[in-house]
Amino acid sequence: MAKESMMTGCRAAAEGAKAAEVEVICSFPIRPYTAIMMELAKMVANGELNAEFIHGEGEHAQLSVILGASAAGARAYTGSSGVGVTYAMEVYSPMAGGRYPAQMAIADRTLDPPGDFGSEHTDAMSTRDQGWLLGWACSPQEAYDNTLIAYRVGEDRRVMLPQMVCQDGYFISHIPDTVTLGERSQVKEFLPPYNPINHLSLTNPVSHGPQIRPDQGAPMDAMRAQTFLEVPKVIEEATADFARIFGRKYDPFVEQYRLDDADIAFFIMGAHSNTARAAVDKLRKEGVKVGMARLRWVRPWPTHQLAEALGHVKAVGVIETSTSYGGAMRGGNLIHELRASLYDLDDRPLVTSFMSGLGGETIWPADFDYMAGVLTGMVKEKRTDRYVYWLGM
Amino acid sequence: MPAFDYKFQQLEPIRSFKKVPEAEQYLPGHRTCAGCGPALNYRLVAKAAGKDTIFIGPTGCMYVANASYLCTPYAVSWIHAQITNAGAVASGIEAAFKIAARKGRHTGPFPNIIVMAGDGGSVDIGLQAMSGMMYRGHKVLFICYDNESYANTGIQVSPMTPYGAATTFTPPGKEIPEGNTLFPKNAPQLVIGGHPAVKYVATTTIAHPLDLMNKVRKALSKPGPTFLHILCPCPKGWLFDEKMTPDMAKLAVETGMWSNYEWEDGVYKYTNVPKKYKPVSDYMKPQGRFAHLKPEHIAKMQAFVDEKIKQVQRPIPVAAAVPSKQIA
Amino acid sequence: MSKEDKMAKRLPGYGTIDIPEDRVVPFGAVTPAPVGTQKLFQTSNWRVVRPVKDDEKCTRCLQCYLACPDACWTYKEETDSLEWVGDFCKGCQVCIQACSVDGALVAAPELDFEGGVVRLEKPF
Amino acid sequence: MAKVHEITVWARGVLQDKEGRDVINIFAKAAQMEGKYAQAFDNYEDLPDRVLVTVRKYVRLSDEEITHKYVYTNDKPEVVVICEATIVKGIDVLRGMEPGGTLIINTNRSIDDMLKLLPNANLLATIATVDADAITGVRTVDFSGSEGGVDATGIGKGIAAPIVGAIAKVTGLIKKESLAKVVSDVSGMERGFNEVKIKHLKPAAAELVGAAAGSKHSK
Repeated sequence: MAKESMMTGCRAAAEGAKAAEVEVICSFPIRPYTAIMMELAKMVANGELNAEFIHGEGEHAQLSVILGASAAGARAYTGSSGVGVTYAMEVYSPMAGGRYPAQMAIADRTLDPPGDFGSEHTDAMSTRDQGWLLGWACSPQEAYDNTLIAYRVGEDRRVMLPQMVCQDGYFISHIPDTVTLGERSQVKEFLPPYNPINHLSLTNPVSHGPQIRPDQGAPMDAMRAQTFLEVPKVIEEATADFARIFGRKYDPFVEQYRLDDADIAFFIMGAHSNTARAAVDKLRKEGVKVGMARLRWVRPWPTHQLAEALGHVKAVGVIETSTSYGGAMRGGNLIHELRASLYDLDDRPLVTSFMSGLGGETIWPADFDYMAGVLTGMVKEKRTDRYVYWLGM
Repeated sequence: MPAFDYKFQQLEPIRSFKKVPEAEQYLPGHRTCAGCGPALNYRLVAKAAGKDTIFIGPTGCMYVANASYLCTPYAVSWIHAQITNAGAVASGIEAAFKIAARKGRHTGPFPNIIVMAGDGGSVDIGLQAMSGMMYRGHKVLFICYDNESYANTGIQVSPMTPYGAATTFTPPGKEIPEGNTLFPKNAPQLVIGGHPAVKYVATTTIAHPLDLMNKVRKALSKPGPTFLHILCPCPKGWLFDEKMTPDMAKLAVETGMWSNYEWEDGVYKYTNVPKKYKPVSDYMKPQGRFAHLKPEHIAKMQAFVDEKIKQVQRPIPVAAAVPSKQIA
Repeated sequence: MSKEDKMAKRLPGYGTIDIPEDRVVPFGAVTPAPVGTQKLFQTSNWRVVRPVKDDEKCTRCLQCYLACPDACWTYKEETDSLEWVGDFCKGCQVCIQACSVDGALVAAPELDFEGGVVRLEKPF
Repeated sequence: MAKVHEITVWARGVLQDKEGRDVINIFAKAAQMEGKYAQAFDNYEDLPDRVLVTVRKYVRLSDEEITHKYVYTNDKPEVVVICEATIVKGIDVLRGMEPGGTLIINTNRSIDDMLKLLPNANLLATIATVDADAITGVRTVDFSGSEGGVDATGIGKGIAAPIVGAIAKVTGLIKKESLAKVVSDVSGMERGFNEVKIKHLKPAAAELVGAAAGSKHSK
């Protein structure tokens, strides 16, 4: 019987990779994700995991190594944080376009300047249009679970896409919480071996990645877009299977917390949702009808699921932990897509955003009280006064 | 870790032109220049390596002019890499085959994994990835096919472009009469000097086909990373008559602009050393890229070559820091 | 019906992407390696001249064979036969330059021959 | 809307790249001097050019502003110019031409020899040859004008000069005097104008062209 233990998100992600029996791992140090690789290095050194552990000479190399490994038919794993994520930028698109379903773990971190170890979603969010699957965990347990779920979805023959499995740096990556690891038999049942399509081989020679003619661009891009129409179905199946096999049940796309009869709602992603849940409970006791929607997948973006989950509330506050300078709402980027998702509802909620947790700062319970106040005011006034409120100043 | 037999290939030397393998692995039907030096190089390398080979092709002429419109001329498996990361992609492929062999999924011979990178993709923008691959000791043959410029983008200067050459980024003008004012990097020495896991480095040209093919075979028979620097004249970039491609390579050797050698476990062996070197102007004259040079520039080039060929007489031995046998 | 589909009933769907069969490109841009020659890329129309071999004079020294960037000379050891691959020869004349026997391999204007060039609709 | 004349120039990569580009640049510059709307550009897909590959260069010419100036190919060339005659053998250079077009070839071979190479010669109203290589023999290889750059060596020194002279004579789309203000080698241009050989043909009716394509036209 699987038993609980205390571990950080980094250790949990490494346990997930080990459970998935990853075969080629490529490391490069950057805080706070580093410990994922430290843990995997120990497992390989001790013979607990039969894998090639490659010390990349940078994040660009990390991504390139797992691209090659995946193209040659191995299950490949890497990770990064902060400016490491952006240093590898060139390689995201070739990996997605080449349909190499390798995985990258991210413990997020602010970008420079001026340099800060703190958690911010900006690093991974800056890659969101490169064609990867992009999911976010809010606990070490979920980091472990998402590692397995993402491989299962990404390697599905209908999908074949690389996956980014994100957790908040420090909050999740470095604070231990209870985690139940899967049994080998459970993992075996849930995650079949990687079955590549036309991988590099000696017996069936193939060419990977020749150039196209301009007129082949539209169908190629359309086929990739079409894949993303298939992904939600695969995510639903995988999440349901995961619940059946491991006994942990997730809403595939959006965690809905006390939303049913809510007037106002927080829309959030990642670690701070744990504080948000507690804040919702406290505010409920005080008579505020508030709920929370937590995003689990950024790509594919769950447009309809969000409309379904939030369509009935009167005002939504988007908690933004990343920046979109000069963007439509002048704050973060989640609000853009949330507003777009709600646009076609006949009676849509008011939406504003709260820049919070920037630089890795904690979002305090009092911050949620303040946000609830703003949202309640909006409901009363029946209007949105501001697109964005800056907290933490 | 207990030793595992990955079934690395051992390739026999080719003794004569008639014994060259018939099978082509780099097929006719590609968009390279008529008289393309790098294409001839690709063909000879692929022929020597044989069918159990995987090529990694970073961006450059040997990608863009070959793998166009979803067709390629490679009869063996091939993958595009970015111009930046061929060494890293190759590392991943090698690692994947190693784990597949250990797990019993791959049972045949270990593939010849060959990176075919231009001068930019190897010792300029590709240097970091190449160096990382060599440091880590992956069993990969990294080839720098040197046409002395970024040719695919319309002939721009690279760190291998010779002093005095006109390129579209180094046009000769009133202020800068010689065009390129810089002297090139020494590609093989970059590898030899800093990568203890590399046990075999060699230079050759497309005008020496048997030498080239045998160096490929020797490199592929080593258990670790190896490097070949191959001179591939470019009729477009160097501005010479396209039928002269091999002649340019021959002239490079005859004038001392280029030396053919191999370095194996710390020992140098030079071949094709002329009894008497021709003046470097013999090499420069047929090439339009040097047409603007004045006698003082040619003298500067001659002085550079004179220094260079001193090394042929007295190569600096670089001790192998890691015993060959440990690399597996 | 998945949850996704059910919700799409109330809201606009994503639309289906109709990609006609003849416009579909290979998955992940991975193509099978060519066999023999890359037939989709016939380069005979690059040449202005073609090499013409005099079999009486040819000594089979194979200099031409190992000098062609486009593998347009094939050699078979059993039959000692050396053949020109006209559909791909770009007319660079490297082989003629490499030939060690005077007059064994010469250049002749392509326009002096009827046919021999694969006529393409469009360049590539 | 005023008619837009499309001229497509075919040349050999690298060896004739500048000369081919000179043809279009001379033509467009001279036309602009005449107060016309003209544009000249390389086919981007043919670049980077390779030694001996076929490359296309385009001119568009009109009395009014050209509305499709950012379309990157000439799909219906009215005039096709061939800088190296063997190109005719290897490619359908008249593709897209409507009946009644013009073909001008740089060659010392006869017009009838050229017609034999053209399965769809029935599109043509005019075919002409000019031996530009015999007139000047100069072919400059220079990349300064490639990739949208400005030519640093001067235009119209080589075979482009007699070729544009021939185009002026055959098509009447440009005045010789305007060309003379643009080309370096004025006498070469004039010799091209004077020495071009022209043959007028009876083009097939539009509806017959499809069926007739492939049959040889001789007249």
